[in-house]
Amino acid sequence: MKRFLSITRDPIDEAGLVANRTLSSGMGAAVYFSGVVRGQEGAEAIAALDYSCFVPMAEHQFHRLFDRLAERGSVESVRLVHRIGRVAVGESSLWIEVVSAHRAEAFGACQWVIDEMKQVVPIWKSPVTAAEASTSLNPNPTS
Amino acid sequence: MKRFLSITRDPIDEAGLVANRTLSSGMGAAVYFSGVVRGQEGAEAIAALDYSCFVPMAEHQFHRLFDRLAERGSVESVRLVHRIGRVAVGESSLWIEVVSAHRAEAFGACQWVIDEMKQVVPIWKSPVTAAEASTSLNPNPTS
Amino acid sequence: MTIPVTFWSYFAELAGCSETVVTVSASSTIDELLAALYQAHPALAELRRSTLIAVGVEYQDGEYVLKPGDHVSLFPPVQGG
Amino acid sequence: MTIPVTFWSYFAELAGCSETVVTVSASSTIDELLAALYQAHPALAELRRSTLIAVGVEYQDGEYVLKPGDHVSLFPPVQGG
Repeated sequence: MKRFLSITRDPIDEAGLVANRTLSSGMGAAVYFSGVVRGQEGAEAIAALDYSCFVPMAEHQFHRLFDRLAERGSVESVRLVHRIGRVAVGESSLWIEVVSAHRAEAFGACQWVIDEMKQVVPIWKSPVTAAEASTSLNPNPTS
Repeated sequence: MKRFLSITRDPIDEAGLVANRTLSSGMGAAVYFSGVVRGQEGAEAIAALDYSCFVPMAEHQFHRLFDRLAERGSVESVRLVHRIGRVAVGESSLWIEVVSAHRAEAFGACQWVIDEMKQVVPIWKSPVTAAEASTSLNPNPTS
Repeated sequence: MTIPVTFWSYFAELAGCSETVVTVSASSTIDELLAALYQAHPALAELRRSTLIAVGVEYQDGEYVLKPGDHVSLFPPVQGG
Repeated sequence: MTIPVTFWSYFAELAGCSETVVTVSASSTIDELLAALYQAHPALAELRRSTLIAVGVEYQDGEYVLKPGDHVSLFPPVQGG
Protein backbone atom coordinates (compact mmCIF):
# COMPACT_ATOMS: atom_id res chain seq x y z
CA MET A 1 0.00 0.00 0.00
CA LYS A 2 1.35 3.40 -0.98
CA ARG A 3 1.23 6.03 1.73
CA PHE A 4 1.93 9.70 2.04
CA LEU A 5 1.81 11.59 5.33
CA SER A 6 2.39 15.25 5.97
CA ILE A 7 1.98 17.16 9.22
CA THR A 8 2.48 20.71 8.16
CA ARG A 9 2.02 24.34 9.13
CA ASP A 10 1.28 25.28 5.50
CA PRO A 11 -2.21 25.59 4.04
CA ILE A 12 -3.37 22.32 2.51
CA ASP A 13 -3.24 22.52 -1.29
CA GLU A 14 -6.17 20.23 -2.00
CA ALA A 15 -6.31 20.97 -5.72
CA GLY A 16 -2.60 20.25 -6.06
CA LEU A 17 -2.93 17.02 -4.12
CA VAL A 18 -5.83 15.90 -6.31
CA ALA A 19 -3.86 16.77 -9.43
CA ASN A 20 -1.03 14.52 -8.19
CA ARG A 21 -3.21 11.47 -7.68
CA THR A 22 -1.84 8.25 -9.10
CA LEU A 23 -3.69 4.98 -9.39
CA SER A 24 -3.14 1.70 -11.13
CA SER A 25 -5.54 0.33 -13.73
CA GLY A 26 -7.33 -1.92 -11.27
CA MET A 27 -8.46 0.93 -9.07
CA GLY A 28 -11.96 2.31 -9.42
CA ALA A 29 -12.59 4.57 -6.44
CA ALA A 30 -10.93 7.55 -4.83
CA VAL A 31 -12.58 8.99 -1.74
CA TYR A 32 -11.44 12.32 -0.32
CA PHE A 33 -12.26 13.98 2.94
CA SER A 34 -11.54 17.57 3.77
CA GLY A 35 -12.16 18.65 7.35
CA VAL A 36 -12.73 22.38 7.56
CA VAL A 37 -12.63 24.61 10.65
CA ARG A 38 -16.15 25.72 11.53
CA GLY A 39 -17.01 29.20 12.81
CA GLN A 40 -18.49 27.80 15.97
CA GLU A 41 -16.79 25.66 18.63
CA GLY A 42 -19.52 24.50 20.95
CA ALA A 43 -21.58 27.65 21.65
CA GLU A 44 -18.70 30.02 21.03
CA ALA A 45 -18.02 31.91 17.80
CA ILE A 46 -14.39 31.48 16.81
CA ALA A 47 -12.04 32.84 14.18
CA ALA A 48 -9.59 29.97 14.05
CA LEU A 49 -8.28 26.89 15.81
CA ASP A 50 -4.72 26.53 17.03
CA TYR A 51 -3.62 22.95 16.49
CA SER A 52 -0.72 21.63 18.52
CA CYS A 53 0.93 18.29 17.90
CA PHE A 54 3.45 15.90 19.42
CA VAL A 55 4.88 15.40 15.95
CA PRO A 56 7.12 12.30 16.22
CA MET A 57 4.42 10.39 18.07
CA ALA A 58 1.71 11.61 15.70
CA GLU A 59 3.73 10.42 12.73
CA HIS A 60 4.33 7.07 14.40
CA GLN A 61 0.68 6.61 15.30
CA PHE A 62 -0.49 7.58 11.81
CA HIS A 63 1.86 4.99 10.35
CA ARG A 64 0.54 2.37 12.76
CA LEU A 65 -2.95 3.12 11.43
CA PHE A 66 -1.67 2.85 7.87
CA ASP A 67 -0.04 -0.48 8.75
CA ARG A 68 -3.40 -1.77 9.96
CA LEU A 69 -5.06 -0.48 6.79
CA ALA A 70 -2.44 -2.19 4.64
CA GLU A 71 -3.20 -5.50 6.36
CA ARG A 72 -6.73 -5.37 5.01
CA GLY A 73 -5.23 -5.57 1.51
CA SER A 74 -7.98 -3.69 -0.29
CA VAL A 75 -6.53 -0.18 -0.27
CA GLU A 76 -3.96 0.76 -2.90
CA SER A 77 -2.96 4.07 -1.43
CA VAL A 78 -3.65 6.47 1.40
CA ARG A 79 -2.54 10.08 1.53
CA LEU A 80 -3.11 12.20 4.62
CA VAL A 81 -2.23 15.80 5.41
CA HIS A 82 -2.90 17.31 8.83
CA ARG A 83 -2.30 20.98 9.25
CA ILE A 84 -1.06 22.31 12.59
CA GLY A 85 -0.61 25.81 13.97
CA ARG A 86 -3.34 28.37 13.39
CA VAL A 87 -6.06 27.33 10.95
CA ALA A 88 -8.69 29.96 10.14
CA VAL A 89 -12.39 29.26 9.88
CA GLY A 90 -13.16 27.94 6.40
CA GLU A 91 -9.69 26.46 5.94
CA SER A 92 -8.97 22.75 5.88
CA SER A 93 -7.17 21.19 8.84
CA LEU A 94 -7.30 17.61 7.58
CA TRP A 95 -7.24 16.09 4.11
CA ILE A 96 -7.38 12.37 3.39
CA GLU A 97 -7.49 10.40 0.17
CA VAL A 98 -8.05 6.68 -0.04
CA VAL A 99 -7.78 4.82 -3.36
CA SER A 100 -9.26 1.37 -3.68
CA ALA A 101 -10.71 -0.95 -6.29
CA HIS A 102 -14.28 -0.43 -5.13
CA ARG A 103 -16.06 2.45 -3.52
CA ALA A 104 -17.37 0.67 -0.43
CA GLU A 105 -13.80 -0.13 0.64
CA ALA A 106 -12.62 3.39 -0.08
CA PHE A 107 -15.45 5.03 1.87
CA GLY A 108 -15.03 2.59 4.74
CA ALA A 109 -11.27 2.98 4.96
CA CYS A 110 -11.41 6.78 4.81
CA GLN A 111 -13.89 6.92 7.68
CA TRP A 112 -11.95 4.32 9.63
CA VAL A 113 -8.74 6.37 9.43
CA ILE A 114 -10.56 9.45 10.73
CA ASP A 115 -12.26 7.56 13.55
CA GLU A 116 -9.03 5.90 14.67
CA MET A 117 -7.00 9.10 14.34
CA LYS A 118 -9.37 10.81 16.74
CA GLN A 119 -8.54 8.12 19.31
CA VAL A 120 -4.78 7.86 19.09
CA VAL A 121 -2.98 10.62 17.19
CA PRO A 122 -1.64 13.27 19.60
CA ILE A 123 -3.03 16.45 18.11
CA TRP A 124 -5.01 19.02 20.09
CA LYS A 125 -6.91 22.13 19.19
CA SER A 126 -7.70 25.30 21.07
CA PRO A 127 -10.20 27.93 19.92
CA VAL A 128 -9.10 31.41 18.88
CA THR A 129 -11.68 34.20 19.14
CA ALA A 130 -11.89 37.02 16.62
CA ALA A 131 -10.38 39.40 19.19
CA GLU A 132 -7.47 37.07 19.81
CA ALA A 133 -6.94 36.49 16.12
CA SER A 134 -6.74 40.21 15.37
CA THR A 135 -4.47 41.15 18.26
CA SER A 136 -1.97 38.31 18.36
CA LEU A 137 0.02 36.04 16.21
CA ASN A 138 -0.09 32.37 16.97
CA PRO A 139 0.92 32.31 20.63
CA ASN A 140 2.55 28.91 20.36
CA PRO A 141 4.44 28.96 17.09
CA THR A 142 6.48 25.92 17.94
CA SER A 143 3.86 23.79 19.66
CA MET B 1 -29.16 23.36 -0.58
CA LYS B 2 -26.81 24.47 -3.33
CA ARG B 3 -26.50 22.10 -6.23
CA PHE B 4 -24.42 21.78 -9.35
CA LEU B 5 -24.95 19.12 -11.99
CA SER B 6 -23.02 18.51 -15.16
CA ILE B 7 -23.40 15.64 -17.61
CA THR B 8 -20.54 16.21 -19.98
CA ARG B 9 -18.38 14.65 -22.66
CA ASP B 10 -15.33 16.54 -21.40
CA PRO B 11 -12.76 15.10 -18.99
CA ILE B 12 -13.65 15.87 -15.39
CA ASP B 13 -11.37 18.60 -14.05
CA GLU B 14 -11.27 17.42 -10.44
CA ALA B 15 -8.58 19.83 -9.33
CA GLY B 16 -10.48 22.74 -10.82
CA LEU B 17 -13.69 21.63 -9.15
CA VAL B 18 -11.96 21.35 -5.79
CA ALA B 19 -10.41 24.78 -6.24
CA ASN B 20 -13.91 26.21 -6.80
CA ARG B 21 -15.37 24.79 -3.60
CA THR B 22 -17.38 27.23 -1.56
CA LEU B 23 -18.70 26.65 1.93
CA SER B 24 -20.21 28.77 4.66
CA SER B 25 -18.62 29.15 8.08
CA GLY B 26 -20.83 26.51 9.69
CA MET B 27 -19.62 23.73 7.40
CA GLY B 28 -16.94 21.34 8.60
CA ALA B 29 -16.82 18.46 6.14
CA ALA B 30 -16.41 18.04 2.41
CA VAL B 31 -16.46 14.49 1.06
CA TYR B 32 -15.46 13.78 -2.53
CA PHE B 33 -15.83 10.69 -4.57
CA SER B 34 -14.13 10.04 -7.87
CA GLY B 35 -15.17 6.93 -9.76
CA VAL B 36 -12.47 5.80 -12.14
CA VAL B 37 -12.74 3.37 -15.06
CA ARG B 38 -10.95 0.12 -14.19
CA GLY B 39 -8.91 -1.88 -16.66
CA GLN B 40 -11.06 -4.93 -16.14
CA GLU B 41 -14.80 -5.29 -16.73
CA GLY B 42 -15.76 -8.65 -15.30
CA ALA B 43 -13.11 -11.05 -16.61
CA GLU B 44 -12.35 -8.98 -19.70
CA ALA B 45 -9.48 -6.51 -20.08
CA ILE B 46 -10.78 -3.25 -21.46
CA ALA B 47 -9.32 0.04 -22.67
CA ALA B 48 -12.31 2.27 -22.00
CA LEU B 49 -16.02 2.41 -21.31
CA ASP B 50 -18.51 4.09 -23.63
CA TYR B 51 -21.16 5.77 -21.51
CA SER B 52 -24.50 6.55 -23.09
CA CYS B 53 -27.17 8.64 -21.43
CA PHE B 54 -30.79 9.71 -21.85
CA VAL B 55 -29.76 13.19 -20.85
CA PRO B 56 -33.03 15.03 -20.08
CA MET B 57 -34.26 12.16 -17.95
CA ALA B 58 -30.87 11.76 -16.26
CA GLU B 59 -30.85 15.43 -15.32
CA HIS B 60 -34.40 15.18 -14.02
CA GLN B 61 -33.66 12.08 -11.98
CA PHE B 62 -30.48 13.57 -10.53
CA HIS B 63 -32.45 16.62 -9.44
CA ARG B 64 -35.09 14.41 -7.86
CA LEU B 65 -32.30 12.80 -5.82
CA PHE B 66 -30.97 16.23 -4.88
CA ASP B 67 -34.50 17.25 -3.82
CA ARG B 68 -34.64 14.28 -1.50
CA LEU B 69 -31.20 15.15 -0.15
CA ALA B 70 -32.30 18.74 0.45
CA GLU B 71 -35.25 17.51 2.50
CA ARG B 72 -32.83 15.98 5.00
CA GLY B 73 -31.63 19.50 5.74
CA SER B 74 -28.09 18.58 6.75
CA VAL B 75 -26.29 19.05 3.43
CA GLU B 76 -25.25 22.55 2.38
CA SER B 77 -24.22 21.70 -1.15
CA VAL B 78 -23.87 18.86 -3.60
CA ARG B 79 -21.93 18.99 -6.84
CA LEU B 80 -22.00 16.11 -9.29
CA VAL B 81 -20.33 15.61 -12.65
CA HIS B 82 -20.97 12.51 -14.76
CA ARG B 83 -18.92 12.08 -17.86
CA ILE B 84 -20.46 10.38 -20.90
CA GLY B 85 -19.03 9.20 -24.20
CA ARG B 86 -15.74 7.32 -24.19
CA VAL B 87 -13.87 7.32 -20.88
CA ALA B 88 -10.45 5.66 -20.90
CA VAL B 89 -9.18 3.37 -18.16
CA GLY B 90 -7.77 5.50 -15.35
CA GLU B 91 -10.02 8.45 -16.09
CA SER B 92 -12.87 9.55 -13.88
CA SER B 93 -16.43 8.96 -15.04
CA LEU B 94 -18.13 10.29 -11.93
CA TRP B 95 -17.22 13.00 -9.44
CA ILE B 96 -19.32 13.98 -6.44
CA GLU B 97 -18.77 16.47 -3.66
CA VAL B 98 -21.01 16.79 -0.61
CA VAL B 99 -20.50 19.59 1.91
CA SER B 100 -22.07 19.32 5.33
CA ALA B 101 -21.55 20.50 8.88
CA HIS B 102 -20.33 17.12 10.09
CA ARG B 103 -18.49 14.31 8.41
CA ALA B 104 -20.94 11.51 9.14
CA GLU B 105 -23.65 13.36 7.20
CA ALA B 106 -21.29 14.15 4.35
CA PHE B 107 -20.06 10.56 4.01
CA GLY B 108 -23.59 9.21 4.29
CA ALA B 109 -25.06 11.61 1.75
CA CYS B 110 -22.28 11.03 -0.76
CA GLN B 111 -22.75 7.26 -0.62
CA TRP B 112 -26.53 7.64 -0.73
CA VAL B 113 -26.37 9.69 -3.93
CA ILE B 114 -24.20 7.06 -5.61
CA ASP B 115 -26.40 4.17 -4.47
CA GLU B 116 -29.59 5.88 -5.64
CA MET B 117 -28.05 7.03 -8.89
CA LYS B 118 -27.24 3.44 -9.75
CA GLN B 119 -30.93 2.61 -9.41
CA VAL B 120 -32.62 5.43 -11.29
CA VAL B 121 -30.38 7.61 -13.47
CA PRO B 122 -30.53 6.44 -17.11
CA ILE B 123 -26.86 6.03 -17.96
CA TRP B 124 -25.36 2.88 -19.42
CA LYS B 125 -21.86 1.72 -20.16
CA SER B 126 -20.39 -0.63 -22.71
CA PRO B 127 -16.84 -1.95 -22.63
CA VAL B 128 -14.29 -1.01 -25.30
CA THR B 129 -11.41 -3.40 -25.88
CA ALA B 130 -7.91 -2.22 -26.69
CA ALA B 131 -8.38 -3.35 -30.30
CA GLU B 132 -11.62 -1.38 -30.61
CA ALA B 133 -10.12 1.67 -28.98
CA SER B 134 -7.18 1.73 -31.38
CA THR B 135 -9.17 1.13 -34.59
CA SER B 136 -12.25 3.23 -34.09
CA LEU B 137 -13.41 6.49 -32.76
CA ASN B 138 -16.34 6.43 -30.41
CA PRO B 139 -18.96 4.60 -32.49
CA ASN B 140 -21.87 6.44 -30.89
CA PRO B 141 -20.70 10.02 -30.61
CA THR B 142 -24.22 11.33 -29.99
CA SER B 143 -25.55 8.60 -27.73
CA MET C 1 -53.29 7.54 -31.17
CA THR C 2 -49.62 7.13 -32.08
CA ILE C 3 -47.02 6.95 -29.35
CA PRO C 4 -43.30 7.37 -30.09
CA VAL C 5 -41.10 4.84 -28.32
CA THR C 6 -37.34 5.25 -27.83
CA PHE C 7 -34.98 2.37 -27.04
CA TRP C 8 -31.87 3.10 -25.01
CA SER C 9 -28.59 1.24 -24.61
CA TYR C 10 -28.56 -2.27 -26.06
CA PHE C 11 -32.33 -2.25 -26.38
CA ALA C 12 -31.78 -0.27 -29.60
CA GLU C 13 -29.66 -3.10 -31.00
CA LEU C 14 -32.21 -5.71 -29.96
CA ALA C 15 -35.01 -3.68 -31.52
CA GLY C 16 -33.00 -2.95 -34.65
CA CYS C 17 -33.77 0.76 -34.29
CA SER C 18 -33.50 3.43 -31.66
CA GLU C 19 -36.99 4.78 -32.14
CA THR C 20 -40.35 3.59 -33.43
CA VAL C 21 -43.99 4.62 -33.32
CA VAL C 22 -46.75 2.39 -31.96
CA THR C 23 -50.43 2.93 -32.72
CA VAL C 24 -52.74 2.15 -29.81
CA SER C 25 -56.36 2.95 -29.07
CA ALA C 26 -57.22 5.89 -26.81
CA SER C 27 -56.66 5.31 -23.07
CA SER C 28 -54.43 2.31 -23.64
CA THR C 29 -52.05 1.38 -20.88
CA ILE C 30 -48.33 0.88 -21.24
CA ASP C 31 -48.92 -2.87 -20.90
CA GLU C 32 -51.15 -2.70 -23.97
CA LEU C 33 -48.54 -0.72 -25.87
CA LEU C 34 -45.89 -3.26 -24.90
CA ALA C 35 -48.04 -6.15 -26.11
CA ALA C 36 -48.22 -4.51 -29.53
CA LEU C 37 -44.54 -3.60 -29.48
CA TYR C 38 -43.38 -7.08 -28.51
CA GLN C 39 -45.15 -8.56 -31.54
CA ALA C 40 -42.80 -6.55 -33.73
CA HIS C 41 -39.72 -6.90 -31.48
CA PRO C 42 -39.75 -10.35 -29.86
CA ALA C 43 -36.13 -10.02 -28.67
CA LEU C 44 -37.25 -7.26 -26.31
CA ALA C 45 -40.10 -9.37 -24.95
CA GLU C 46 -37.59 -11.77 -23.41
CA LEU C 47 -36.18 -8.94 -21.29
CA ARG C 48 -39.55 -7.68 -20.16
CA ARG C 49 -38.99 -8.40 -16.48
CA SER C 50 -35.86 -6.27 -16.31
CA THR C 51 -37.15 -3.53 -18.62
CA LEU C 52 -37.44 -0.01 -17.22
CA ILE C 53 -40.19 2.19 -18.62
CA ALA C 54 -40.38 5.96 -18.65
CA VAL C 55 -42.95 8.39 -19.98
CA GLY C 56 -41.16 11.64 -20.66
CA VAL C 57 -38.57 11.82 -17.86
CA GLU C 58 -40.52 9.94 -15.19
CA TYR C 59 -40.58 6.23 -14.47
CA GLN C 60 -43.96 4.57 -14.96
CA ASP C 61 -45.27 1.05 -14.68
CA GLY C 62 -47.42 -1.02 -17.02
CA GLU C 63 -50.72 0.31 -15.65
CA TYR C 64 -49.97 3.88 -16.67
CA VAL C 65 -52.71 5.17 -19.02
CA LEU C 66 -51.23 6.76 -22.13
CA LYS C 67 -52.41 10.09 -23.47
CA PRO C 68 -51.68 11.94 -26.72
CA GLY C 69 -48.24 13.54 -26.66
CA ASP C 70 -46.69 10.91 -24.36
CA HIS C 71 -43.23 9.74 -25.30
CA VAL C 72 -42.27 6.30 -24.00
CA SER C 73 -38.70 5.14 -23.34
CA LEU C 74 -37.66 1.55 -22.75
CA PHE C 75 -34.28 0.58 -21.41
CA PRO C 76 -32.32 -2.01 -19.47
CA PRO C 77 -31.15 -1.54 -15.87
CA VAL C 78 -29.09 1.62 -15.52
CA GLN C 79 -25.33 1.55 -14.93
CA GLY C 80 -24.19 5.03 -14.02
CA GLY C 81 -21.03 5.67 -12.07
CA MET D 1 17.06 7.19 37.76
CA THR D 2 15.70 10.43 36.31
CA ILE D 3 12.86 10.36 33.80
CA PRO D 4 12.01 13.40 31.69
CA VAL D 5 8.28 14.07 31.46
CA THR D 6 6.67 16.28 28.82
CA PHE D 7 3.19 17.78 29.15
CA TRP D 8 1.17 18.39 25.99
CA SER D 9 -1.77 20.67 25.25
CA TYR D 10 -3.39 22.26 28.32
CA PHE D 11 -1.55 19.87 30.61
CA ALA D 12 1.42 22.22 30.20
CA GLU D 13 -0.64 25.11 31.57
CA LEU D 14 -1.95 23.00 34.44
CA ALA D 15 1.57 21.84 35.28
CA GLY D 16 3.02 25.33 34.89
CA CYS D 17 5.72 23.99 32.60
CA SER D 18 5.94 21.90 29.46
CA GLU D 19 8.66 19.59 30.72
CA THR D 20 10.03 18.38 34.02
CA VAL D 21 12.24 15.62 35.37
CA VAL D 22 11.11 13.07 37.95
CA THR D 23 13.52 10.98 40.00
CA VAL D 24 12.30 7.45 40.69
CA SER D 25 13.99 4.31 41.92
CA ALA D 26 15.09 1.66 39.44
CA SER D 27 12.30 -0.49 37.97
CA SER D 28 9.59 1.92 39.03
CA THR D 29 6.32 1.77 37.15
CA ILE D 30 4.58 4.67 35.50
CA ASP D 31 2.03 4.59 38.34
CA GLU D 32 4.87 5.19 40.78
CA LEU D 33 6.23 8.02 38.65
CA LEU D 34 2.76 9.56 38.50
CA ALA D 35 2.37 9.37 42.28
CA ALA D 36 5.56 11.43 42.66
CA LEU D 37 4.56 13.78 39.87
CA TYR D 38 1.10 14.43 41.24
CA GLN D 39 2.58 15.58 44.56
CA ALA D 40 4.21 18.44 42.70
CA HIS D 41 1.36 19.03 40.25
CA PRO D 42 -1.96 18.38 42.01
CA ALA D 43 -3.99 20.02 39.21
CA LEU D 44 -2.94 17.17 36.92
CA ALA D 45 -3.96 14.55 39.47
CA GLU D 46 -7.59 15.56 39.10
CA LEU D 47 -7.47 14.61 35.40
CA ARG D 48 -5.79 11.30 35.99
CA ARG D 49 -8.66 9.20 34.65
CA SER D 50 -8.62 10.93 31.26
CA THR D 51 -4.82 11.25 31.05
CA LEU D 52 -3.08 9.53 28.16
CA ILE D 53 0.45 8.26 28.76
CA ALA D 54 3.17 7.59 26.23
CA VAL D 55 6.74 6.36 26.57
CA GLY D 56 8.61 7.59 23.55
CA VAL D 57 6.02 7.40 20.76
CA GLU D 58 4.00 4.46 22.11
CA TYR D 59 1.04 4.45 24.44
CA GLN D 60 1.62 2.72 27.76
CA ASP D 61 -0.41 2.14 30.88
CA GLY D 62 0.43 2.59 34.57
CA GLU D 63 1.97 -0.84 34.93
CA TYR D 64 4.74 -0.16 32.44
CA VAL D 65 8.15 -0.59 34.08
CA LEU D 66 10.41 2.38 33.39
CA LYS D 67 13.99 2.01 32.29
CA PRO D 68 16.84 4.50 31.92
CA GLY D 69 16.42 6.62 28.79
CA ASP D 70 12.62 6.48 28.79
CA HIS D 71 10.85 9.73 28.01
CA VAL D 72 7.30 9.98 29.32
CA SER D 73 4.59 12.18 27.80
CA LEU D 74 1.29 13.02 29.48
CA PHE D 75 -1.61 14.57 27.64
CA PRO D 76 -5.38 14.96 27.54
CA PRO D 77 -7.63 13.16 25.06
CA VAL D 78 -6.54 13.86 21.49
CA GLN D 79 -8.55 16.06 19.13
CA GLY D 80 -7.12 15.68 15.66
CA GLY D 81 -9.16 16.39 12.57
